[in-house]
Amino acid sequence: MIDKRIASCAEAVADVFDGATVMIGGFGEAGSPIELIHALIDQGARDLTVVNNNTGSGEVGLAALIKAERVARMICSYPRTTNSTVFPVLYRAGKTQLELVPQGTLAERIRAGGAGIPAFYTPTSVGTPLAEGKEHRTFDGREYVLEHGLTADFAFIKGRVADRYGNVVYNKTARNFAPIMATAGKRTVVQVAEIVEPGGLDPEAVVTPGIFVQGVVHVPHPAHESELVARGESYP
Amino acid sequence: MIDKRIASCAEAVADVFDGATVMIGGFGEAGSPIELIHALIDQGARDLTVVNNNTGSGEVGLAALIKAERVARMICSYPRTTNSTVFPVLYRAGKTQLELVPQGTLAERIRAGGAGIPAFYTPTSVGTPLAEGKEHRTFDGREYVLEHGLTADFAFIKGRVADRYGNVVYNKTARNFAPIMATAGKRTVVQVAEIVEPGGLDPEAVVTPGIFVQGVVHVPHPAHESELVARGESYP
Amino acid sequence: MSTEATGWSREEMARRVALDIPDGSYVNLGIGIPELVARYVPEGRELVYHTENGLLGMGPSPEEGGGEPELINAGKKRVTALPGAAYFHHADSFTMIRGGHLDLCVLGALQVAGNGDLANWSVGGPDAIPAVGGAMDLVAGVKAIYVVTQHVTKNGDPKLVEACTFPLTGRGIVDRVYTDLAVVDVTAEGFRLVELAPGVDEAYVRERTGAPLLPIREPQPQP
Amino acid sequence: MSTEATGWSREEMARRVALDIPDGSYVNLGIGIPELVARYVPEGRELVYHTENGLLGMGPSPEEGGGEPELINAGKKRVTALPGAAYFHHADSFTMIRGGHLDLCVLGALQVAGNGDLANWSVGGPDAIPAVGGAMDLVAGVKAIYVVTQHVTKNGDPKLVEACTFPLTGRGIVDRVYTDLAVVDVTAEGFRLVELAPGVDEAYVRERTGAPLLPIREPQPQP
Repeated sequence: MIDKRIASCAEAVADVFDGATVMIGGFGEAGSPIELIHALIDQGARDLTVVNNNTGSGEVGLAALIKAERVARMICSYPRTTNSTVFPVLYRAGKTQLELVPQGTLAERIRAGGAGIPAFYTPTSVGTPLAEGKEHRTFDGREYVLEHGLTADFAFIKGRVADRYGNVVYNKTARNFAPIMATAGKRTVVQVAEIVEPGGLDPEAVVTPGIFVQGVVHVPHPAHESELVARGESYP
Repeated sequence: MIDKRIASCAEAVADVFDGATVMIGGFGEAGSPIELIHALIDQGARDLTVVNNNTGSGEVGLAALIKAERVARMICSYPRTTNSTVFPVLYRAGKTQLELVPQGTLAERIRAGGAGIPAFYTPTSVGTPLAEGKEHRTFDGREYVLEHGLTADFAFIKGRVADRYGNVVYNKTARNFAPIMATAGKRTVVQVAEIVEPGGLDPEAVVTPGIFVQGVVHVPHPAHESELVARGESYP
Repeated sequence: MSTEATGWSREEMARRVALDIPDGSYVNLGIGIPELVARYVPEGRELVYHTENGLLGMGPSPEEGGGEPELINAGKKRVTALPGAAYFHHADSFTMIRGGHLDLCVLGALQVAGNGDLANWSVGGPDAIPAVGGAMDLVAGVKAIYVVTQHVTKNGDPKLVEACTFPLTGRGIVDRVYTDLAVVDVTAEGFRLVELAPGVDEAYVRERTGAPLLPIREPQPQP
Repeated sequence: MSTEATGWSREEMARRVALDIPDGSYVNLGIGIPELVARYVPEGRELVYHTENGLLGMGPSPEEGGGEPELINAGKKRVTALPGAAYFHHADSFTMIRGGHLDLCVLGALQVAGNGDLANWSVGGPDAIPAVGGAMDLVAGVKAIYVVTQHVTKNGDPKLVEACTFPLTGRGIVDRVYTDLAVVDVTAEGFRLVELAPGVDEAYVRERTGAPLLPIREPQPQP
C-alpha cells in the first residue's frame, strides 16, 4: 500500500545533508511551512542553498534558519520584507550569499526544473543589471535572455489537505510557489492541517498530484509567522 | 460589467479569417468542442492551420472540418486514430500539410506560447528524425533540442462549467489541452454545458482563470463524437 | 524656480489614473499610490485585479484587524477575494504577466526616461540589499505600463529624466506617467505633456522635468 | 532453425513484466500487451497508473458498454478513476513524464537495438502517415523503459537488432525487453539474457536475435 504519511516533522527533515539545496514554499508568511523549517533548524544541516521568494521575518521560520547561519546562499526575488531584519545583517557580513532572481523568472525556473526543461528564453530582465553576463538572443525581433531550470534536493511546502498518496490542495494565496516546488524537489515533503482518506479530495480539484510528493506530515494547527512575530517569539 | 457570454457558436467563430491559426481542444473525442467546430465549418474560413493532438474521426467535428478542405496544415502528434479516415486521403493528396510534434513537446510549446516564453530546450526527440534540422545543445552532459512557443489567433475549447468572467472547470480527461490552449489563443472561446453566477465556482478549483478566456458559449447538451460516428453521421 | 504649486494629492493622482482605465481591464496595481487606484474607478466600470502571488479577482482590504494571514496581496497585506475569483500558483500567475494577458500595470518609479526606460527597484548603493520582486516581469509582459510618482524626489531632483541613472527595471516599457503635477505620455519623440494639474502651468512642470517635454498636442480638427 | 517453441503467451508476457514492478511505482502502460500488465500485479503491491491524457490513478476498464466518453486513456479507450485519482492538463501531464517523475513506462516496439535504441512509431514508408503521440516524451523522461514485444516479426525477422533500421523513438533508452521467448537486459555491453521462457533454450533465442546476446549472468557467490 502506498502511504506517504510521515510521523513527525523531525523525521521528515532527517535526510537533509550539509550543502543541500532546499526549496521552501511560501510568499511572505502565506504558505510558509514553519513547523518543517523549525524541525530543520533542530536537525542541524548547514551550508544550505535555500530557494524562497523572501527571507522570512522576525526570528521565526525562515528568518530563524538564516539567523542560525545554516543558509550559505539564498535564491530569492525580494529579501527585503517588513520585519526582515536577520538577512541584511548576515548578507552585509558576507555570511549569506544572495542570488537575486526576478519573481516570474524564479517561478519559471522552478517550473522548468520540475518539467525536465533545462533552459528557456524569457523577456524579463533584458536591459537590466540582472541580465548582465547572460546569453541574449533575438526571436521575432525581440530580445530575450537564457535562464536555466532549477531543481532542489528537498522541497518543504505547506498545504491544507492531503491524502496518503500525497495529493494536495492548498489554502488561498498560500498556494503560491508550493505546487511548482513540489515538482522540482527530488524529495518533497508537505505539511498539511488535515489528512483525508483516498477519495476525500475531488480529483478535479487536486492541485498537486501525489506523484510530486514523497512525504506528508500532519500539522493540525500550523503557526502563522505574523502572529509569532507580533508576540516577539524567536526559534529555537 | 464584465460579461463574456456569447449568444451562439456562430457568433463565437464569426471573426475567424482565412489563413488563421486555430487551436482546437480535445484528445480524441474527450474535450472536442464539436458544436464550435461545426459552426466554424458553416462560417467558411479557409487555409487554416489547426493545432489539435489528433485529426478527428468519422466525418463529424474536426474530421468534418478537414474533409471540407478548410485545413491547410495540421500541427498534431497523432493523426492516426481509429476511424480517422479523412486526414490520410487529403494528406496523401497533398491537400493538407502535416507538422508532426511529439505530444509533450506540443503541450509544452503551447504552454510556452501562452506564457511568453519564445523557446525552450527539451530532451524529447533527440536522436530521432523529428529533431533533424533543429538546434541541439548540451546541458550538464545531456543533449537537448530547441523548440519554439506556439500561439494561435483563436482557441476553441470545451469546458463543463463557466461563469461570465470566463472562469472554467472541465470534465475528467476532457481537460487535456484546453487550459494551455486557452493561454495561447489570442481569442479563446469556450463552450460549456453550464453557466453559473460569479461565486458559483470554487476559486480554489478553477482550472482556467477568466483572464485567458474571451468568450463563453452555452451548449447545454454537447454531442459526443463517438456517438455521432457510431450513428454514421456526417457534417454538414 | 517658480513658487510651490499644489498640484494633485496622492488620492487625486490615483483618481486621475483610474479615469483612464477602460471597463473590463485586467489590472495589476503596485504598492503605494498605485494601490489607491482601485478606490477611484468610476461607477459602471468593472476591473479585475490581479496580484502576482496567485489571485485574480482581488477585492478590497478587510476591516481593520480582519482578514486571514494566507489571503494576502503582493505587498503582503491582507486582502479579500470577490465572487468569481480564482487562485493559482506562481508559474501560472506569471504566465498571465509574461504572456501578455494583463491589460495594465500601475507602478511607482524612482526614475522614468523619455525613451520609456524605468528604474524602480534599486538605488544601486553598495550597501543596499537588492530586491526586485515581480517588477521586471510585470514591465516585460503587461500590455500597458503606467507609472504614478511624485514629479520630483524629496530633494527636488527630477524623476522624469533623459536617461535613468539608477539600475533599470525595464527598457522602453513605460507608456504614461502620472505625477502630482501632470500627466505625461512617453512617445516615440520622448515625453509629451498630456494634462496639467489644476493650478500648475507648463513652465512650472518643465522646470521640474529633467528631459525635453513636448507640449500638449492640439486637438486634431474633426473632418 | 530449430522447431517452433511455444514460449510465453501475451498474458504470460504481461504477467512476467508485472512481477518486476516494485510496490508503489508510478507507471505508464502503452497500448497493446503493456495494457495487460495491470491485470497481473502481484497481490500486496499497489501501483499508480498514469495516462498522458491527464489522469493519475487510472483504474480498470468499465464494464462493456459502460464508462464515459470523456474518461479515456491514451489509447482513447474508456477507463475508470480510482479513489485518490487526480486530473490535470497536458502540460502538467508531460511535466510528470519529462521531469522524471514516473518510475516506469512499458511500451511495445518495432525494433530494439543492443545499445538501447528504440524504434516503435514508424516503419518509415513513403506513404505512411507518421504518428508519434507521446512515445518520444515517455522514453526521454521516464526513469525506466521496459519493452514488451514478440521476439520476431510476423515474417520471422528479429526485433532485437544491432542497429534499428526504422526511425528511432529514442536513443539508448531501453532498460529491459520482455518477449515471448525471453527476458533480455540492455547493458553497457549490449543485450544480456536474463531469463528464458519455459521450453525455450538459449540457442533458440539466439537464432531469433539479430544482435550479440550475452549469456545469463551466473549468480555471484555471496561472501
